[in-house]
Amino acid sequence: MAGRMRMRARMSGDVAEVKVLMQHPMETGQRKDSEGKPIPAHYIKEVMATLGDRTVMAAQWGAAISQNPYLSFRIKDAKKGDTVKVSWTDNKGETASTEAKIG
Amino acid sequence: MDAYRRSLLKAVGAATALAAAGMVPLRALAAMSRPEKAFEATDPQGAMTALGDSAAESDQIELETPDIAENGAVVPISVTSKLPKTTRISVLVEKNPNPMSAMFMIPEGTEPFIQTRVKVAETGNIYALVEADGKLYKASSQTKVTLGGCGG
Amino acid sequence: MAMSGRMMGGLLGGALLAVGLAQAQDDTFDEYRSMFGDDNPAIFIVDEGSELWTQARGPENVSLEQCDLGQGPGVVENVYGQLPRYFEDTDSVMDLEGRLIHCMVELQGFKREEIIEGIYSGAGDNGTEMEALVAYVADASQGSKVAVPQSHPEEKAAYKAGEALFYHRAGPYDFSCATCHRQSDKRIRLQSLPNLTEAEGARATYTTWPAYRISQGVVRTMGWRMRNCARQQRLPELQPGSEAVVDLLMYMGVNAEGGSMDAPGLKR
Amino acid sequence: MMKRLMISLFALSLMSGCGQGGNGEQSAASTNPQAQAGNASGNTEQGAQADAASDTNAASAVMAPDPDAILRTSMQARNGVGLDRLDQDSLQIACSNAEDRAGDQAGKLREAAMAAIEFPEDGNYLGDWKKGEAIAQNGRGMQYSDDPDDPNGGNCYACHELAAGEVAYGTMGPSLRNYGQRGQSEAMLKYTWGKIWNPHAYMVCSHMPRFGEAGILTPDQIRHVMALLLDPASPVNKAE
Repeated sequence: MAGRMRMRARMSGDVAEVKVLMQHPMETGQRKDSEGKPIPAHYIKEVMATLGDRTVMAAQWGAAISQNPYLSFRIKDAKKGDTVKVSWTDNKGETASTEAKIG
Repeated sequence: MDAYRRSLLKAVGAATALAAAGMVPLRALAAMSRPEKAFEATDPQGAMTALGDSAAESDQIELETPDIAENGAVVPISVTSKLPKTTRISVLVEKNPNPMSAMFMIPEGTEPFIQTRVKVAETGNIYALVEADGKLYKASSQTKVTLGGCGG
Repeated sequence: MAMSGRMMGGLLGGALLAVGLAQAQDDTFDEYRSMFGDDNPAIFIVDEGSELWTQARGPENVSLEQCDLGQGPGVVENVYGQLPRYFEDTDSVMDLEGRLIHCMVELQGFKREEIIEGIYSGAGDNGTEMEALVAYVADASQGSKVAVPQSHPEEKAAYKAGEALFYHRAGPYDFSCATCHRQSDKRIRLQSLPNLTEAEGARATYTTWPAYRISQGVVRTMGWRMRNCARQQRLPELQPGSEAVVDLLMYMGVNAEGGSMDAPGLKR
Repeated sequence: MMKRLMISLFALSLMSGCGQGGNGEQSAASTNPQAQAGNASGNTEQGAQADAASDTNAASAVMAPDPDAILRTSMQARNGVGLDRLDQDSLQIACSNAEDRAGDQAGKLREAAMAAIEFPEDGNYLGDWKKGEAIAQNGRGMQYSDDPDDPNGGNCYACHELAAGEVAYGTMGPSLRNYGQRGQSEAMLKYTWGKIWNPHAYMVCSHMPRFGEAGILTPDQIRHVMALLLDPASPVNKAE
């Protein structure tokens, strides 16, 4: 199942700490389901994070990132109320994104 | 019941994904080229050389991994670089079929710190590769992976 | 003799005076678990459960919002820590899963066999509706006190039956629940085993199930957990909401009195 | 829904099981079997006094639960694992209590267990420790999730420390590191074989499975486990 995301962004000192959970199976293509059928590879390849229009983090992932990925990063020169947006694209071209105001 | 369940959840997932149509198009960001050769490498050395010339060991990289993981499917790791002008942090897992797991671009104004969770196939080293001021540095940490549960 | 008196074997044999080397070593995986913080992917499954609760479904095309989990129709907050309990409408003691099955049959018109057939996800599958619903209800009880009732005679009888089941040895391996769950600071391989006969172990267990299983990416319910224990006892398949599950849960729940709910948990 | 299954009055002698307690299993490395056996019988007298004190008055128990009946309404057969698995034998009935004691039946059960041990006819007790290690690592066998054609495992690591270097071991049973230091006398071979075949021959109501008696492991498999324990070349008997 893919699509849902949860993000928390909070000031900690003068740095904004961002924690993101993404619902995604992150299938490597080497696993089988309970009926023994192989499950095709299905994983997030690119992740982007912006603060307003400034890119604050970009990532390239392989299938070795764990299922329902967790990501945390820290942004300088950010303040309460700014909007952080995180989005991803997977190997099937599906995308999802979420945004939150820094608390 | 299960098949019904799957179609229901897919519908919910697709709806959420479509709602994200308005996001920034990723392709446009030139700095984001994907080191395909590194991701396709099947040994740590191959992956590292695909990322750049030989990486020097550095104690300025704090790589935190658990000494023993109850399950290799989800191993929390965090990487903090104290090297000035850090621009990229990569994570490699020695014994995985494809050791190269992730690469994080750290733009100006973002802390050289990353936390995530990776799959670790078997007991072995986890490497953090940091690109700082154009040079490549590395640190490693051993994580033991056990078969959790009662063996049943 | 290097060591005399009742030693490890005594512990194994469960003699009351267990002298032995109760190495209360801390859990091998404390460091590993602490690195997860409170970022538990179960929240996605809780969201799915909350959507399922309000969605009209089944042949009757109604939602579960009239389902009575013990605190009145549709009340979801703070119900998990007060189950199992006696229900007037069925004149029997029921646990959460049994009650949810009851509502899906009586209100929504699903067939019982159909619900039970695909009730728990297999390895590699997506989560199931029961897992999402249980995650949602458990999440809505976060922080509430465990207070499993012992007021109705059937509730007292269920506790007694649960205790008898707990020590009941059967199957080719002669295992009972007590084989693994009556001593403290013991482990099977590296899997630490809560002592369910006393408050500390019972609370640590009762309040953290259902739990997101990181190795499978799904939420596992207590019904699933007990079915799996019975499977490893080499016994036949334990049915969700069955009397044995209800009685054993009553025994664990009453022993867990006073614990505060902290589910869905995060487990191996 | 399910009416609570009750029987009016249940033979309480089973419930008040008490008696020959679990005798301490001295640390594996340093005991010889004779002392072990001596200890076991010595305990019976202590057990007897304890019986009298804990006997509950039969009249006071009104409705005692019937776990066997409850389980039969709560379980379904799957993959050849049927409700017959719930049939208890006299040992299981006697040991199904909080005290893990078999009361006045302890002596009879222990003698029966000892007498039924099938020692290897050809007197060959030791197989291949490498196969023993594989058996000790294998936790499968006889579950409805297992393939009935696969050999059963012993899952020894579930409860015991064995080979040096294997970190994932349990602590339910005593560590068996350096078990081989006990040597391979006739008495030691018989004791170790008997303990694996049916632990109740030495300690009634032990929670270790009856690997031989219950047909979990074949004599050949037990020979391999014996080698894992006693063969000097086995990693159980190696420092690192």
